[in-house]
Amino acid sequence: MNRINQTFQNKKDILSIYFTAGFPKLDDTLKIIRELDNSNVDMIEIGLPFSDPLADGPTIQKSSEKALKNGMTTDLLFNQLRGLRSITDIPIVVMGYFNPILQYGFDKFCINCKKSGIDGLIIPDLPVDIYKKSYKSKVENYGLNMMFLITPQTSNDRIHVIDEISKGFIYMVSSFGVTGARDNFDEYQIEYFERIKEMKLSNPLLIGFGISNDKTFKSACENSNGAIIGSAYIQHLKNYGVSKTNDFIEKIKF
Amino acid sequence: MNRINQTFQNKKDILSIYFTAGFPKLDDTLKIIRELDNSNVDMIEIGLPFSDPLADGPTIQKSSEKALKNGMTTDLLFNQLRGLRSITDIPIVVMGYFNPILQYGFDKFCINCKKSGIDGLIIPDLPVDIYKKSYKSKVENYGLNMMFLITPQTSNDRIHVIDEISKGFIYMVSSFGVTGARDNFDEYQIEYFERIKEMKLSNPLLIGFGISNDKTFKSACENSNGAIIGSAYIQHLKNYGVSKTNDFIEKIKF
Amino acid sequence: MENFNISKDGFYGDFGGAFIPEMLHPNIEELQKNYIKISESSEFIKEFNQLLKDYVGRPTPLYFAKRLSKKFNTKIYLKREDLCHTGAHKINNTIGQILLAKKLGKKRIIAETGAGQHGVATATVCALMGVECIIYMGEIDITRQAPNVARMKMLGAKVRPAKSGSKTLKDATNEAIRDWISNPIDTHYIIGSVVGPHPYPDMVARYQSVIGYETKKQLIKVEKTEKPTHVIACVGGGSNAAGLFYPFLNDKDVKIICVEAAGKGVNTGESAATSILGTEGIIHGSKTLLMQTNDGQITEPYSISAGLDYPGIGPMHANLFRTKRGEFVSIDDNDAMKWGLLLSQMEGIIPAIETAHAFAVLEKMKFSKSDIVIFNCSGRGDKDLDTYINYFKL
Amino acid sequence: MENFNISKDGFYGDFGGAFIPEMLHPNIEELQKNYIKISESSEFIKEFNQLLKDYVGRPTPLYFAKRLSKKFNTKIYLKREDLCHTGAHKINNTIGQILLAKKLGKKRIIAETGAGQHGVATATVCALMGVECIIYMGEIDITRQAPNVARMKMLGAKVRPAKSGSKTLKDATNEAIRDWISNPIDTHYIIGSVVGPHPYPDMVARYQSVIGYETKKQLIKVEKTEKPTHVIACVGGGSNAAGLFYPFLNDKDVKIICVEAAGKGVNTGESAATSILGTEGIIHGSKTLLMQTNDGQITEPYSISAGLDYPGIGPMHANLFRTKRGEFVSIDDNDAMKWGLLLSQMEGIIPAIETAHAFAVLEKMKFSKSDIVIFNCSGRGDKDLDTYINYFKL
Ligand SMILES: Cc1ncc(COP(=O)(O)O)c(C=O)c1O
Ligand SMILES: Cc1ncc(COP(=O)(O)O)c(C=O)c1O
Repeated sequence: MNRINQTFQNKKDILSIYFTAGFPKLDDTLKIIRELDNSNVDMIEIGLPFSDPLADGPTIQKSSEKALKNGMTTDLLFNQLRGLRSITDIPIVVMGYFNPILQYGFDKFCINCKKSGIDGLIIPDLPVDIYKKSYKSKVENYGLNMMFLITPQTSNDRIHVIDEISKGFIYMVSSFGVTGARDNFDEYQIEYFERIKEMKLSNPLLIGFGISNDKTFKSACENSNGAIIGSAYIQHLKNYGVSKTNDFIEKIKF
Repeated sequence: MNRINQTFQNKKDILSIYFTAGFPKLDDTLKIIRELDNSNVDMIEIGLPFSDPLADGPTIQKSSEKALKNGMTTDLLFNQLRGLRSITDIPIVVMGYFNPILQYGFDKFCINCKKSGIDGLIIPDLPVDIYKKSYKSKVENYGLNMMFLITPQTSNDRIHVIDEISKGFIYMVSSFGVTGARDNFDEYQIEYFERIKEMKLSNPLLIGFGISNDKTFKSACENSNGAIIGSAYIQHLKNYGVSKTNDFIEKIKF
Repeated sequence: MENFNISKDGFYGDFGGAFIPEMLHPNIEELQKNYIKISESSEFIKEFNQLLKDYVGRPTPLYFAKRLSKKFNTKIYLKREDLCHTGAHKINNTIGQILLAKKLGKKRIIAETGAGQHGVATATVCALMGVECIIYMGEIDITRQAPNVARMKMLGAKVRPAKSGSKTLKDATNEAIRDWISNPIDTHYIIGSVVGPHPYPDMVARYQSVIGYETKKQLIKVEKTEKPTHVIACVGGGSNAAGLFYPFLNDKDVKIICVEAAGKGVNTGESAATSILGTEGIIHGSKTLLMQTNDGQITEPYSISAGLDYPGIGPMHANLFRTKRGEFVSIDDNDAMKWGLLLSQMEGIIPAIETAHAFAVLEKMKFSKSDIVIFNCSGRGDKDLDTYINYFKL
Repeated sequence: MENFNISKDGFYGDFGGAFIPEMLHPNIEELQKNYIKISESSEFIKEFNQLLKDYVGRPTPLYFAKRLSKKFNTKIYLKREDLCHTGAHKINNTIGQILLAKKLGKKRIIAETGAGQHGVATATVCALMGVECIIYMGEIDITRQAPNVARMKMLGAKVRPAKSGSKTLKDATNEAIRDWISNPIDTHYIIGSVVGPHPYPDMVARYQSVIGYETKKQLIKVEKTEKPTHVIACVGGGSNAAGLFYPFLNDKDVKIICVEAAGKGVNTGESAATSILGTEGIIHGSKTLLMQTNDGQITEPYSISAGLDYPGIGPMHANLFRTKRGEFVSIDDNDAMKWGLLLSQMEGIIPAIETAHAFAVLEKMKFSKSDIVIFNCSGRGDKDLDTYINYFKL
């Protein structure tokens, strides 16, 4: 069974942490993963940096720019990930925009993910229908999970479609807006969480975008299976460096 | 009899000198006239300075600007001219653009000219037909002569009209172009002088525009009753001052 | 019926005529004798109309300004001369004159320019026809209107600085006249407004009259009448105004409103409100109203807009003023600038600052709901961006 | 017959589609579902055509360039989009999209801009309709295109700098998309070219197609045929080209020529010749040809003209290239500048530098005497004066 599915079977209040590969330093990838594993996070998302990350807010954008400047490439990432499974057992997801993956070769990308021990993919600009038509069978053949996003604006009908096609979890975008840390949930967000809960989807849910502290994490966990933190962690990395990862995670977990 | 007509009856190779009232210094008017008289010029043209002297070249333009800056006005000029006839007997012509004269009052202007001992007027932008209709009788009533211009472009028919209406002399513009000193006459100018000579006009002719030295003056005299020098004298005034007038005139006269 | 058009001898009432030095006589006479004959020839009309259509982009729209009309509770139309090629009405006239010049066999074109709009329009038609072009421009204007200088040079024209006097439009005009005096045979002088000796005021007004005639035709479609209640235009020399007013001059049902630039205020000594501050006199060969000293020296006007910064107005307008056929309003720099911004933000049209003056009338006069008010939107504001930027600290 | 128009699912051959994050799905779906219905409703058509006529100044002339035709011994016509209100074809699209946005009940408009022309066109229609307007513009472009920034501000728009990446058009587009993601309900995003996720490429092409349809109508009057032999346009994103080509896409008698910016030369590393240098990929939600590294990172193109300085081309053009329906020519900075000057001096039209690229084809291809060659004169050069001045030391 895929590590992602396993994790959701066994745990609740999942904390998934996102970081951009190649940031702050080019070869921090495994170091960060080790730190996160040591801090007992439940899942990790590795961001493949892209020149034009249009779904991301300024913090992740800048980390991507830096990572590319540092020299990060898809090939290099897979090289770095060679030792991955000797250092951690938690599920690892790669999040990347579609264009770099296409240029790398979709099949080759999947194969290398599989070889590296990656469990799933998030490709925010790969639409559901095109995925279904052209890529789903490949992804599933390689035993990878593909996760899709839903937002407060996504219709119930569409959520059902996404639920059907997703494997692993559904990435529940918490709000209108791109990635970025926020302090609190608004009323419309809570209502949205409620609505989704009532839909009783087949996939578990992780709330992402705007989770930054224990308060928002707790609130997310009350409304789903856990949460994804990106910008807040990137900011922490930038301010305090890789080695202080545990300080950050400790403050989040309750 | 008007001094102008007398002069043409009695003399040939008339040298008429133009200067701008109020230049180089505000109160140079009578000084210049005295110098010119002492140098045995035959006639004097006093230029009333105007802000927009569109028939004049740069030398006279600049002298006008300076004169106005010095404070020259029509009233002041007439004030300065009070002693005119106690210092000279040669004919004096006022050359002024139409607008300042209009603003002063055409009649008042003529009266003051007459009072000052002025013999004639040149108003380069007063057209022949309007003069004939509205101003001729006035000018003649005050016993003033009015002189008009002809150019290489003026048709023979029109020259006859101008000859008929002019009193004193006809101001024969030597060339295409505004006032300004030139060194030599072109062939087309000589042809033009010939053509006019053959027309046997009732008025004598003075050639103006571009007379600057003994050579051009001599050539002008061969083709007419004399010449008018403006820019070259203004330039001399600017370079050497009023007191060196005689040096300039000596070099011209042959 | 009183006639506000030109008389046979070139006068509008007391104003007009050709007060020119004899050196210009052959040129002016040639024009006087030929301009109507040529301009009314079917060949000329055909070429003129074709160029206005295919090159200038005519007819320019008569645009109903919805938001402005609502705000002032009246019907406001804009005659969109800002959409003409080169950005102002000026080109209607230069197209007419270049065709005339060609028929007269001229090989060389000269023109004066202040803000540079007329210079650009002249350089443009000269490029179109492959004719040599020399533009006189005050040395000071050359500095303050650098983009238009660059446009003229791009178009292949030579720009010659006028260094005398105040080094602005008036002096550029003097220089152009001097050039013409020196080149009387092969050169045509394209004057840029309804000023100068007869026949220029009438000739320019005729070439610009396409503005008014189009307006009539367009109005009947939307309002079922050819007659607006008001026609409003800014007046520098007066050409855009003359063009719009032309077909309505003798129809007293149509109110004529001329908007002059008050500069820093009519009585500040820095103004261009010629009708109020001016007196009868002669400027550039024409008897008209002009700003001058008691002594008849022409004074330098001031306005934030270089195109209204002329010490005279055309003789047609002097006559409209004296006979009270036209109402004259003056608008100061601040109100003009405010209206430049207002028109931009309410209708998406950034007007030339000249043009903005006209619109400021909306706050100075009352219009009723059923009035049909036509503004001549004489030019676009691109040339004035620097002035707008500095003024509003954009 | 091969079809070069869009397919039902939003593709031109291999290219197009909507590769968008889920957050944009509702917005894009709303557009996909409604854009044809609304754009083809008689109410929309009426309003659209009326604004194009009364506000934009359409039809723009089809101008026979006499001197140019003579020099190249063929028949050259210019479709005069430079005469449109705001100075380029861009406004045809913004008029269409603002009407669409109103019908969809949107209260807020965002747009990206590079050279500023699309920003100005968007700010203009927002002022016209009284709608809030935010324009994203690369920080570097804000500095180099200061006059257009001032125009947008005059028009009441807020200009927000894109500070990420290369700080130019591509990044401004990213920022606009981010804004849209954050404001999915009340905001419409007016994309400025035939790029972006479906339905933008087709929607923008339809609104621009007025260029081509007018050309047909005008051509029949002067040449007694609706069919030119060649249609030629510069391609940045491709909207002016798409607009001209639209009615001729499936008529192979009409040769389609797309002119790209070679910058300092196709192989210098400073170029924007996307068809030659680009490979298939996804940019701003659309599968198309784009300039990228082997690793799929989008690279920054270079051209002296800010409007051709985009690393992709629209999917329609990618398909024209791949199928060889269109011929692609690339013109470097120097040739473009030379032709900017040449068109100015031969026809009195100072073109945008983007537009100048198209004309340079006249020296790269042979045309015969009976050819009817239509150039899209997509914009005027006022915005480029500084570049011209510096380049030619005017
Ligand atoms: C746009 C615009 N409007 C008006 C004027 C004033 O000239 P006129 O009064 O001749 O229309 C100018 C002169 O440059 C101008 O550019
Ligand atoms: C005048 C002009 N032409 C062409 C373009 C290129 O855009 P497109 O290829 O979408 O027509 C631009 C873009 O700003 C432009 O301003």
